[in-house]
Amino acid sequence: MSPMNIIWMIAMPFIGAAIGLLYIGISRNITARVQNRFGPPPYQNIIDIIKLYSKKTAITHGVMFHLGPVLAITGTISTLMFVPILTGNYPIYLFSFQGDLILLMYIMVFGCLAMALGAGQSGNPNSAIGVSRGLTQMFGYEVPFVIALIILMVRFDTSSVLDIIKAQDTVAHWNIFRSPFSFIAAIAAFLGMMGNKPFDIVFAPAEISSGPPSEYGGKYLALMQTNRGLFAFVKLVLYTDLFLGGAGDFITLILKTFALFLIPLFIGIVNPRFRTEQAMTFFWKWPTAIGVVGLVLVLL
Amino acid sequence: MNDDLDRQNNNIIANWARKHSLWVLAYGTGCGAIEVPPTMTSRYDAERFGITGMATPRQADVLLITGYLAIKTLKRVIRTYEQMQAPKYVIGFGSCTINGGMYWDSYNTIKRLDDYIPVDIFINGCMPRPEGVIDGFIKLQERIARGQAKGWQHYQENLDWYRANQKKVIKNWTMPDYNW
Amino acid sequence: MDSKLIKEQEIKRNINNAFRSAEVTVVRRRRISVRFRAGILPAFISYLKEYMGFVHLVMISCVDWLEDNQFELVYHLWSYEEHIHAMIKIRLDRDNAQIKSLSSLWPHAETYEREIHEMFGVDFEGHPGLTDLILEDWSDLPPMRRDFDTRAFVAETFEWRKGREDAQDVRQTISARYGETIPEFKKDK
Amino acid sequence: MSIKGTLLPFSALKFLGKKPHTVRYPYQKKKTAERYRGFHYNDIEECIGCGTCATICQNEAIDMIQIEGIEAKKGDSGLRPRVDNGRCCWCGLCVEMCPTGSLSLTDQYLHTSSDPESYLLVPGVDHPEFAEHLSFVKDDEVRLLDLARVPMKELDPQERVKSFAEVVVGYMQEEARREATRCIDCGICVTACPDHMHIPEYIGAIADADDELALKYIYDNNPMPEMCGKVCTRQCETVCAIGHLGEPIAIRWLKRYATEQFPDPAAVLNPTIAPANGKKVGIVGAGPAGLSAGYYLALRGFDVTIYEALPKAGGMTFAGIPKYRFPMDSLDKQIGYMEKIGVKIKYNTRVGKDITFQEIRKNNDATFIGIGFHVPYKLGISGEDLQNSIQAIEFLRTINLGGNVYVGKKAVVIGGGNVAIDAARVARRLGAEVTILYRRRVQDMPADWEEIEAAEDEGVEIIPQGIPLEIIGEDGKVKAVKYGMAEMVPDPRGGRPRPKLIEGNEHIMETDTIIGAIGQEADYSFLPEDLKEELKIERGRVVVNEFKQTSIPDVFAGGDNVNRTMDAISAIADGVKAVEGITHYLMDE
Amino acid sequence: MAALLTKEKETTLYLGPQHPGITGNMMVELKLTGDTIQRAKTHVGYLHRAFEKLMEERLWMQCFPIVCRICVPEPDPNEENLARAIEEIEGREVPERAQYIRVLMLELARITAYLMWMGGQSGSMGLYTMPQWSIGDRDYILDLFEELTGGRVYHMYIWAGGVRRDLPVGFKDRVRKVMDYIESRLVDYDRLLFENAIFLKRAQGIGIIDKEKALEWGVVGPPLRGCGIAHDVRKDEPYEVYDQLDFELITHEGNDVYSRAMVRRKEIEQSIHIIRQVLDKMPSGPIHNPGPNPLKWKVPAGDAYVRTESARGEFGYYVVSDGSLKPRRVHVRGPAYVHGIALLEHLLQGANVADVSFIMNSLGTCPPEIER
Repeated sequence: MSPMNIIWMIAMPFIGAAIGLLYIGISRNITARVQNRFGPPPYQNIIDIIKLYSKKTAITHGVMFHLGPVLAITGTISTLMFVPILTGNYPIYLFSFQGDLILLMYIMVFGCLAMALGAGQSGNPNSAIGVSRGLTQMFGYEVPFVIALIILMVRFDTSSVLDIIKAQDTVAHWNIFRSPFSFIAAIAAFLGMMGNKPFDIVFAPAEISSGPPSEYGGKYLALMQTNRGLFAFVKLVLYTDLFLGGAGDFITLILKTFALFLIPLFIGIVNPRFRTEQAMTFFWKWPTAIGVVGLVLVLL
Repeated sequence: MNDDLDRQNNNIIANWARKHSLWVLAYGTGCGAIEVPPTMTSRYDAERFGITGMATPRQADVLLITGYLAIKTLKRVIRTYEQMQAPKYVIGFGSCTINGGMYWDSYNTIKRLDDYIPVDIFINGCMPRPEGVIDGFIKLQERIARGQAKGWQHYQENLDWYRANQKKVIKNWTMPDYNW
Repeated sequence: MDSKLIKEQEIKRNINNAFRSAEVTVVRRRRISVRFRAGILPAFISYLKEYMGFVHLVMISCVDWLEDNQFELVYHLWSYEEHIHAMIKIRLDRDNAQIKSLSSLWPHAETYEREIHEMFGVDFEGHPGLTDLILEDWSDLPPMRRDFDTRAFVAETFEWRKGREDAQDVRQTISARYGETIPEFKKDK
Repeated sequence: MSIKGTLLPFSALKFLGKKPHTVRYPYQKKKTAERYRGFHYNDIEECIGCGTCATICQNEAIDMIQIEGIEAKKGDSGLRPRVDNGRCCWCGLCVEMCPTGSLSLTDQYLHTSSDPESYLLVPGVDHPEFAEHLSFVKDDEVRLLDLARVPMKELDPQERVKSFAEVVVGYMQEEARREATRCIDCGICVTACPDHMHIPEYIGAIADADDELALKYIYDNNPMPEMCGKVCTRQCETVCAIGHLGEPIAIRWLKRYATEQFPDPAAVLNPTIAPANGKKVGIVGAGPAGLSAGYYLALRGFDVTIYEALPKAGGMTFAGIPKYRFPMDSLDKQIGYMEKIGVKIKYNTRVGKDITFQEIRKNNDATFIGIGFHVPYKLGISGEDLQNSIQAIEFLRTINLGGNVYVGKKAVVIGGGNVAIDAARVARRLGAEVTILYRRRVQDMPADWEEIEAAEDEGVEIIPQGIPLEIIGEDGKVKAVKYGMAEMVPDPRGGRPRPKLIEGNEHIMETDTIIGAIGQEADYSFLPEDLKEELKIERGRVVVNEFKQTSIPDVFAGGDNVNRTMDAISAIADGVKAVEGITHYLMDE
Repeated sequence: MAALLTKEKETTLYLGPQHPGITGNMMVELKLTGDTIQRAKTHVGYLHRAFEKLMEERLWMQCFPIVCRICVPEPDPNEENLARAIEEIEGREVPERAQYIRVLMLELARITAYLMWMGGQSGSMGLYTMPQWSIGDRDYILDLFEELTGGRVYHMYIWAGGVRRDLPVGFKDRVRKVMDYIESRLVDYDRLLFENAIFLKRAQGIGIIDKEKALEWGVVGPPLRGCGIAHDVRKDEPYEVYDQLDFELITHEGNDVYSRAMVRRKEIEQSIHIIRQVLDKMPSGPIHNPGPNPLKWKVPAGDAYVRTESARGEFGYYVVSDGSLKPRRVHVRGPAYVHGIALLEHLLQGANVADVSFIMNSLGTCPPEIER
């Protein structure tokens, strides 16, 4: 653990959140353009968060309600610690170790579960339905996601993200090309994880207000929004690492992550939301099938 | 407590952020709600100013009272307003919020909105045009930036007065008391 | 009679054959109006629905004839086959307004009856739930009755914005200025 | 899930490359439509404060208020609308209903404020700059107000010159209702009526099909509606709100309609007469002023005696108005009703001759002088004393008394007032060709335009800008009139233009009769010398106070010999006011 | 799994009145087990302004500015109905040009209402691009309204005896231009929404109205035609000049949300078609047959029921006059009164909680016209 790493460790959550929020801001802009309008400035999300932090917050629903967002962001930050961010001349990987991929699979769920617990205690039926939907959806996308990861692990015979990155040394060796089945399964799961349409059944404003965060406002919501930006960044980096060969420097990182970010964005702009069971059917049908095929191919 | 509130109102950075990020509660309380979609959608695009819709009162900053309030709605509006997190702002749409408007002799609508909840900005019109709505938001932004949009503070300080007015028209008061 | 009213006349004949006491008037093309008595209304209406093709209950209106001390219930029916609109008018005593519910014939009659009960105070026998539909915690007279004065109620319950007290009546201003005293005559009629 | 259905939505992404259609308000403003209904603007000069906007407003958003700098005057209530924008819904009904067209809506619509008290707007006073932004204005084609009067049926001109039958037929019931319905009940007419009759009330009653009520309103302060309904100069109609953009309500004809419905007013009015109070009032002259005073005094329990020189009551309305305008039976009905109430009229009693004024004063507690103007002005040209050169006022009186006057085949009437027109039309009915010679232009004639038109219809020739210079006689009789044409020159003192004789442009017109009608004056010869000094008279008119009291406390005066308007309704108003004065003088010790 | 869920405890979910999925301001009380609705109950009255009472206090002319507030997204049928009811009692003729202009107004209003509905329907399932487009495009029609009537949303344009103002110069061309634009946009709408695979998946088989019972349930308008039953007031009882115009009666089999959507989608085309005909056929002449002075306007005693095909179905006014200056009674029949309470409660039984807003939108529920 070099001092540099400790600095990165402290700085990275902030940078990550900023980048994630900026991406979401840009996504609002892109959405707006498709919708025939201008949209807010790209840094709008950051203003939103400053505002949310400046709000008085007086909502009480119990301990877990307070802890939920805190635990969620803790989960996300710890996930960030285990994801290699840059692998070039100035590498940033904080706690990477052999088997971190398996840990990631668990730790990524941690934030969501914390949220679920917190929201569940708010007593708002919308939150409750949202939580149950969220958990259901998690069941859904975790299956193709895990399959996709297993494919990679089997293929490279490692459970270290760094090893997987190292294996993708040239463009042609990127996993997106080398194991497309795994990529398809993983990207489908990615859609679910990002919660863009058609898989935003958890938040679904017209159905259950805004789902789990219904009762969260002010500073809690600020925390959750930060978490959302950071988590988006973590996921994007992880996917870049796994399928696009990681990034040697910040510019590559931003290009690659943004390219990945565009996929759920574009799908989300033009599609309505699935119903819960339709989403489940979707995850368990095509991506899982493709994943299984890929797995079979790899195992053969 | 007042010092604390005043400090909150005069925080320049916070006010700047509040000004540029107005989350509007999606609650069409009256017929004025019909001009909100055009304001929010592509033709007028209020999101340019960081104005966007929010689904629940906990998350929203601005409560649009889009016109008259039936007494039955008033009860829900008060509840909603109290659930919102301070600083929060209320915009009154159209004539009916000012002096009863078209429904001045209706037995089921309130006449002066500011008797029941504090209103930061009144927008004239029946209905206000989208330009009017945006103008209202701009005026609200100016007031926020100057730290003058203190309706929520006024509500806290004069809660008894507001309560008395509210209870005068709402016969069956079955709501939890103030909980912030 | 206009030759175009053949269908209407036929329906009138048919109704009169079945219910002698029904006073049927052909108002114009596509409109007939029937005066009927409250007692066997459900039988009459279900006859119209089942046999005469008036399957569509458009609405149920209530008119307060305060001077006659009566409520008039108007059942609007529409026949999709003949394209004829029938208004069945029932007069009820205002003090003891009661009539049988039609909620078994049409599901949405229930809603209309609930509203009439709430707004006029008419009782519907056999209605599954005459609860409040629109108002909440209303304790005054049913508001749509003509003897409920909404302006008086408003003046009592709400307050107007101040600042308009300097308004003057033009006629009064003129008569005051010229020393004219407008007499008040009792209207004999 | 079809492939097509999955992929097609992505075509929406093509908008990424297009320019959004957003109107970037406030940086970019969209012009409102030409008819946009925004805030009000009121041309306060044009507005007459009739309050129709306030009446039609279903939101009670409009108040009529006093505004600094706007004075009430004839035809203007002095009030102006103030709009409560906390009520207004910008429907524009007020604009559609505005009888003057002064109110409009502008394309301004922004008023955003944190102060709810700031939403009162006096259009035209607040934001005068809105005048540049008018958008929703009155439309010429689509009108809510009925601007056209229900036409009054009249006899055919060819028919009517044959007799003294009444020219105007009068409204039928349905026509009257329709005409009365046009009224907007503003009461602006009351400002112009010298008597301040309850015009909106009785018109409203007619519209409501309650003619009895209408009659009650009418008789409340006018005891001679039969006459007024036929020959009133109707200043009310000149200020009628509807008259600003259309034809004024036929107020006179409606009054006439109301009176015509009941052969016996007493049966309808059933007036309550106060018990006799023991005070006596003597009235000189049974003209409108005297009769009104007498009627209301009698109702108040006074003992009233009217002294009239002529064998019939009515004063100028009897003697000066031809019977085709005011038939004798109407007058008889009117006077009959008054006498029934208890007004005593002594006919053929010329004060100063048959009874002295001092006697009247002595016998009564108060005296009212309502002698009118019955002495004509002289023409002041040579040949005036020739035979067949007569005075219109005397001519009309003789005819109305049933006498005969020679007019010959051709008559020339000099003057442009109502008397001149009346004389001309009477002469026409007596079989003469009639020419009216008037110094100024036709539009300057003081006579009613309706009368002028009727005269022209009946074949009366009008020579405007003709100044009589000399009456040429032959055998002591009138043979012709010499007149010169005039041109109109501006008055150096700023009055109306004056005629100036054009040198050398002289004409001679042969005629059998000359009828002079250039005005009258009062005859105060009945007054004893001491009173003549005591009674303050200026320019031929008795000076009175507000309650028609003269410089002598127990002497009151009214009618033409007091007021300058010189019409019947003013005389009635004087009479009514004098009743107040006399009651006050006699009863309040 | 399903068996487990049914044994779950019944929970109550209040949707509204403050809820983004609710059209307008009303509440649906849902009894849920898991995601499935056992019972639904509609609560209305949040927008009750007592119009019918207010009208009893107002002169006949003063009613016109009021009635358009009864249905906010589509105010014109209100004005037209009231005007026509009064005309029927009075026996007043309406000039033909005015009738054409009224049809123009009604059809433009229908398109705006459908565009608004499109936004609501897709917004209820999270497709936010659609409302951004359709409500933005609706604004062009509102511009037309503004030009013709002076008001964007509330027009107060149709009144007894005709209409209030004649067409401005060049207005017809601008209507044509906007119609061409909307027509060109329909392709985009189709691609984004009506042919979208996910929309099909969500809409088909949801909110099924029993075809046999549809008439009895009082279903009217697009939901009725979405059951394949061809009834439309414009054809059944033609008013104004609809009998002189050529248009197709759209029906769609399926009884579900999708078929209702398709009916509306195709009716936009028909409306554009009607508007073009109206523009071509509109005769010249007067536009208003004036009545008496509004302050003294007495409508003769009598009653009349008139109906209009609004964007949500049969819209009716029952007007009773006792011969006085003010109406005795004006009773408004909004299609949402039936759709939004009895029918909605029925359709929600057994539905998924995710579809509440979806079904509600497909019925065109409009609370202000329920409680007036």
